[in-house]
Amino acid sequence: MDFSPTDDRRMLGDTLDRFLAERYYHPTRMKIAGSDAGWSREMWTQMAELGLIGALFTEDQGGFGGAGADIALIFERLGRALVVEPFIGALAAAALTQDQRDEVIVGTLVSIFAHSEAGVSVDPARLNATVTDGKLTGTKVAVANAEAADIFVVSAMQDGTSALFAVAATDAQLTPYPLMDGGRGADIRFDNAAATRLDMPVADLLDTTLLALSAEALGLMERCKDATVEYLKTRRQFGVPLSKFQALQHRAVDMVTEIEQTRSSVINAGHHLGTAKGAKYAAAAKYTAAVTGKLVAQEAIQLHGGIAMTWEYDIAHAAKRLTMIGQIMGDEDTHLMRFVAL
Amino acid sequence: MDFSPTDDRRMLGDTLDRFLAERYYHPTRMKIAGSDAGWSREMWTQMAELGLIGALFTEDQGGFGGAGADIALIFERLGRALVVEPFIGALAAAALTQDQRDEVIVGTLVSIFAHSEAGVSVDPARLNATVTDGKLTGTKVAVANAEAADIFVVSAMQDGTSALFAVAATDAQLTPYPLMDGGRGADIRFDNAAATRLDMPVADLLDTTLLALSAEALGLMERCKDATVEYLKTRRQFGVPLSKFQALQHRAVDMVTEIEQTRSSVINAGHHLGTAKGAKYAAAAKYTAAVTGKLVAQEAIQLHGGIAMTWEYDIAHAAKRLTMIGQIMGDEDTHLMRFVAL
Amino acid sequence: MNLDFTPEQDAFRAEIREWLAQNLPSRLADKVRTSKHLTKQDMEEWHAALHSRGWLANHWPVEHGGPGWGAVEKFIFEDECAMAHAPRIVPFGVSMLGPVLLKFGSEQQKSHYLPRILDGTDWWCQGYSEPGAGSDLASLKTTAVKDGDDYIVNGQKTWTTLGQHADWIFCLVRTAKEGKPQEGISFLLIDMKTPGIEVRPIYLLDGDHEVNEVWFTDVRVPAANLVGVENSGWTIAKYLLTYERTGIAGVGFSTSALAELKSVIAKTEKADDPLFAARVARVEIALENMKTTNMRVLAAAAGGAAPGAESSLLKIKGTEIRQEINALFMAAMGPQAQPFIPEALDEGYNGPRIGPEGAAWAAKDYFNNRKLSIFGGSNEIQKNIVSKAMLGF
Amino acid sequence: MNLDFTPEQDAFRAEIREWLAQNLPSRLADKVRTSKHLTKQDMEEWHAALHSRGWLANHWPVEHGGPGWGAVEKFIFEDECAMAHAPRIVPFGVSMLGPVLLKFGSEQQKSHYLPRILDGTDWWCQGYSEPGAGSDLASLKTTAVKDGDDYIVNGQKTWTTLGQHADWIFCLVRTAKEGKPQEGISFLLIDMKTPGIEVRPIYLLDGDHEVNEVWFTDVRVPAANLVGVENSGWTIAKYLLTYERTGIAGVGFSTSALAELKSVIAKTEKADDPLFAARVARVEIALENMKTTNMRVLAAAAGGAAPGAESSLLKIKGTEIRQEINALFMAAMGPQAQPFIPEALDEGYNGPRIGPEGAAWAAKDYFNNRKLSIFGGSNEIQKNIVSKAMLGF
Repeated sequence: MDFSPTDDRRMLGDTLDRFLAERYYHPTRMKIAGSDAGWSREMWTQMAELGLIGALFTEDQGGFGGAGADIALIFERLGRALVVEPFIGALAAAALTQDQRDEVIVGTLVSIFAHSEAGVSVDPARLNATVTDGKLTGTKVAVANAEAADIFVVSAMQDGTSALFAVAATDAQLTPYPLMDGGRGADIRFDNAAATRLDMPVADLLDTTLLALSAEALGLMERCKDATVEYLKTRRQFGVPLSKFQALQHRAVDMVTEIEQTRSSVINAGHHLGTAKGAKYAAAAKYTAAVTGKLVAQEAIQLHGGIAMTWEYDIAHAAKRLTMIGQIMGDEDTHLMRFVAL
Repeated sequence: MDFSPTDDRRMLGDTLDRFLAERYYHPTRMKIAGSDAGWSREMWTQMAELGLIGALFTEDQGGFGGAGADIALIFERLGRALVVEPFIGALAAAALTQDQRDEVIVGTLVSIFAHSEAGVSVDPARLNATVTDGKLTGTKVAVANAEAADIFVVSAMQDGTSALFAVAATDAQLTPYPLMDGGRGADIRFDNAAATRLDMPVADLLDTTLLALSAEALGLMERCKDATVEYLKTRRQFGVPLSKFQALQHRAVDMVTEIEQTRSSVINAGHHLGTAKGAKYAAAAKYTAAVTGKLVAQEAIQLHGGIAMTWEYDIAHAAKRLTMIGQIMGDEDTHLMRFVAL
Repeated sequence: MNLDFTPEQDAFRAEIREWLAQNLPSRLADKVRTSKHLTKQDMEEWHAALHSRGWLANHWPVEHGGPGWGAVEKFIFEDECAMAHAPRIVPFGVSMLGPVLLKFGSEQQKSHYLPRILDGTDWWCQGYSEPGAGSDLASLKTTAVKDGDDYIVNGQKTWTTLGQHADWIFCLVRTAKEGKPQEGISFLLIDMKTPGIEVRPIYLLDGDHEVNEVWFTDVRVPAANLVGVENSGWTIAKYLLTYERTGIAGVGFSTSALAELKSVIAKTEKADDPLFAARVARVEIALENMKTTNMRVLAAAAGGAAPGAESSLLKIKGTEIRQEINALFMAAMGPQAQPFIPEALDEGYNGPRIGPEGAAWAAKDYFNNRKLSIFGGSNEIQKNIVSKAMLGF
Repeated sequence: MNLDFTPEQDAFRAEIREWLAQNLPSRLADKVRTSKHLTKQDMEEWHAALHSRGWLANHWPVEHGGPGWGAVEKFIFEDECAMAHAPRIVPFGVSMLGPVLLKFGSEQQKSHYLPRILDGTDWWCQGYSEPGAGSDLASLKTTAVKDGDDYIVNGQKTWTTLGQHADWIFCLVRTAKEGKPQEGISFLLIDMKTPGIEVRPIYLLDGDHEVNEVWFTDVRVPAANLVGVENSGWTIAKYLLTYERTGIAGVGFSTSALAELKSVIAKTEKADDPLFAARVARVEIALENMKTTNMRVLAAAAGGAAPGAESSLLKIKGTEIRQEINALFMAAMGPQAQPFIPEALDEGYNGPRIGPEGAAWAAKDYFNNRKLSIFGGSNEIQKNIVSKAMLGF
């Protein structure tokens, strides 16, 4: 039992922290998130050079990490910095060929996981997209960074079971738009698109994605909590700092307690990733992150009392991303009942 | 729209308040509740003489009240005083003959509603007790005041639908015991007991019972809240009254807010009793009373910090009764889903 | 005890409903129902319609143009308006300055300003909050220094809702630094066209421009614009805070929002999710309960009792319910709440519609309505009030 | 990062489990699992068994009879004991007085009292709380006045758990009235057979006799029974409050309680209720999370960091989880939680069993365990601690 990161991970974390602090501070993030592209290819290339994408994959996969703990470590930091680049999509490269994955790792190929459908939040067994004779037809919704994609990893039904398929971006019709939580996304129509069946089960990529989103949420929670604690100490009302009001103290403690629980859920999901219990712990983590994320986002805004409602204040955007993570890839109820069923 | 009680009801309420304050103060209540009988026939006779049982019935039924508001008014006060006498059972006399009801009203006949079965908390359609050829067979559980009964009003299936039946107490086999919330109850075995089918649908008596229990819970909540507020003002910690700690203030306010909501739910259920919406509002009231009752009982104990955990302190018994009301005749989830279905 | 409205009140409700059916433009109702952006012209159009019927300033005395309604009538009116998806009456002139002038204004102020509020000549905004002083008005810093027949005003106001449209602002300003902090505050009316005033937009987290900062640099205001006596602003502010607000629980808004929610769920996968059904039922029961809680407070008000802490209680519960409905609405949209297309909420938008009905505004409403528990005295402040007034803590 | 235990720790767990299987009488385990009343003899029997194996005082140094375990071993031991339904080790001698004597006691006190704790000669109880002073120890009133070589003790202690069985009590007493309130407190060992001591039972709301009042009237206590120096009792009390408690989250208790809950639900109508399944899943996830939170604190402790506010956080979450499991267990019983037959929880009861397995103790456990969030520093006090220590408020 050991909760301290390995030396390699500590170095990776430090590198990432330094990069994000120096190069991805809030005004830059806002500029990127609000840009026409909704992400920065230049930033992406630099991040690839730092090895951040490679760290998402095992040595067998051509990377130098890829354990649950690596993914959790990276996404927690990406969350804290509100990064909008397509890291979630990069995870989908685990399902691609080694050549493609090598390109993803160096940042020259962008892969995107297209999974959610209208009215079907997560369950692979309920997909409407279908592959017949190697052609994929169906519509995916709210796919983040879809415009950045070179290749889509698409979930669809074939012969009555779900599977992942690779589809070239050129074979997809996009209706793009900005996203509430920053960056851009799109609804995607596949119309008899040439699709290559991949070996990785949908459920495996889903688990990895859920772990990553939960870790990202954890980083966002920490940011919201830190800012709120700082604000309560600074802001005075009726002559005393807000941090001296016991009702607010106890609410801040409740936040901290639940954030620590979320951290544990992410550790659990990371530890069990790829094992028989992986899906169950991934569902537990996403459930925990959704519930705690809603609480922390609401409390961060409420305890700031207005200022965190403004576009100008970074915590408004952290709260939005944190909230939306609870909405995507299955919400708290979905994953709670998956936990029961798994 | 008028929320002030009629003159008649105000007088009835005043009479009942005076009687309970003078004759049913806490040590007396504890003596009665812990007695071999688990209730006081003498007290019951006096209450009948005051007209408290008659006020539960309409003039058509031989009483002089019987509206939802009458039932709510009486049970709120009975709840506040932790009365253990068989008022809930008396409500079942609405299903009996006029002669029997007259006797119930003067206190010489005790009717008891035997409804709950093991594993079936409330739904009349799922009963196991059955009537065939005028004989009732089945087992009812945790029936309060069963030993006091002269006549049972029993829910059972006949020809595939539920109905109420009158069964003489002499035809029932009781396994009696004390109750966690005071007084006594029993499991009842009916073994080919002679049963007279009654006209009133099970659902109607259930609605009245739910209203009464919700109102009783409301009275208990008020008592718990008043005692807690008083305690917080009196008890000092670190040199200041507990009532000056903002975290406790806000929790007390949350209690008050939810109690006011519960009062409204009882008003709603009383107003709609006997109408097409009666069942829906009765379910809403019982749901609200169960959720708020749990909150108030827990907070009353927690905010007292130990003293309300003791047998000697009246609020311990109020908290127990309040909690158990949430368990009987269908819990919060049961009534929530009934509300959806109704 | 009787939960029913009287036949007269039922008739009154029917009259309101009928009038709304005839006079509320469906263009406006549709914009409100679908959370579209209302323009200044939209709001003015609706004010004018209400004014022409004599219902705009429905809590003013008859002699100043009010309809002579009681608390119950006002509630019914607000309830019907919300359920018909009428635009909210912009409160700053009608519901805030109006009552203040009626109570504290000079005859001249009343005869000058009140008609101009009614006929829409003057659009008012509110200058209470300052950076660093939200609910804690006693600490406000904007100063007004006497200079001959004028005051010279310097300082900054914030959270000034719809201040970008305003002709006038009513302000709390500091006119004395001695004594208790709340004793040196005055209530001043300021023409927004006066030199030295600058309005800067604050964009909220959903991108909307709803609130503003208002900066005052050596702004010269005639002393005749003082309401009441100098240094009595605290009394006026407190009067407004406890001023009877029949609609504070937002029953009508929540009722129509819940109806929208239910109609939308039916088309999503949440339709057959028992956990979601339970969530909706919980908020529906809470709303049914609150309707009666609200009516109890109303009935007491109609009976002459001044609702004090009870309106705090209604505000707390009312905002919790509305925010929960917003949360459920967003949850029902799932990932399709994510697209952010503000221009889709402008009239005349011709771009693609993304997702089901409601997707365009679900997240925006959720985030925007987090303000409900913050402004107008945060829910924490309301709890402090209830704690003191109802529990004697 | 590695969530697994080491092979050595796994072997250790296996050893504990094997020993428990061999040495924990099934009679006792069954009583614990079914919330039966444990007699003094039951508890003494289990203490003797643990003592004979050298595991009773498992956090004491080896030279005083401890097994030399680290934080992780202690956690594993407590976890296995709880899951095997072993009786709890009565903490007052072993876990409370023991560490105090080891840190502050004289050599003579250590050599006299510690062996008697281990071999069960002395049953200790705790004299901290007083009426009117629960978590606020500084305000305690029981006095000890020097009279020659003795102290004369007067006052009253309350909430004295299992005091009815005790031979000795360790007390916080006031020895000085000058200075700050917490500066005049001393830590005194008192023989319960001393004249002037009266123990009065307090019955809890479930009818159990678990706690007591202890009254002192001119009780003469040798000054040699003072631990540490006079007026240093506050330091000792604080030491005990922050004394490393690996088991504070009650992970083992909650794990076995959750297993019981699941086995019981299967036989009730709650078995096919999605709302109930969701409730159980929520607490199961919270428990899975807390297991790891607990291990993180443990790992830090094993690495030498002193767990301070983290143990407050574990206490808050741990009690919430256990109380919720109790609530769900009771809910699963429905109306059959209502029968109240305390004698059914005594060994040898031959009366009728009412309702399903669990009905006999569901409500009793629920009500009795409300104490978990009150005693040992209420959850409110724990939040104050976290607020100060972790947030710097």
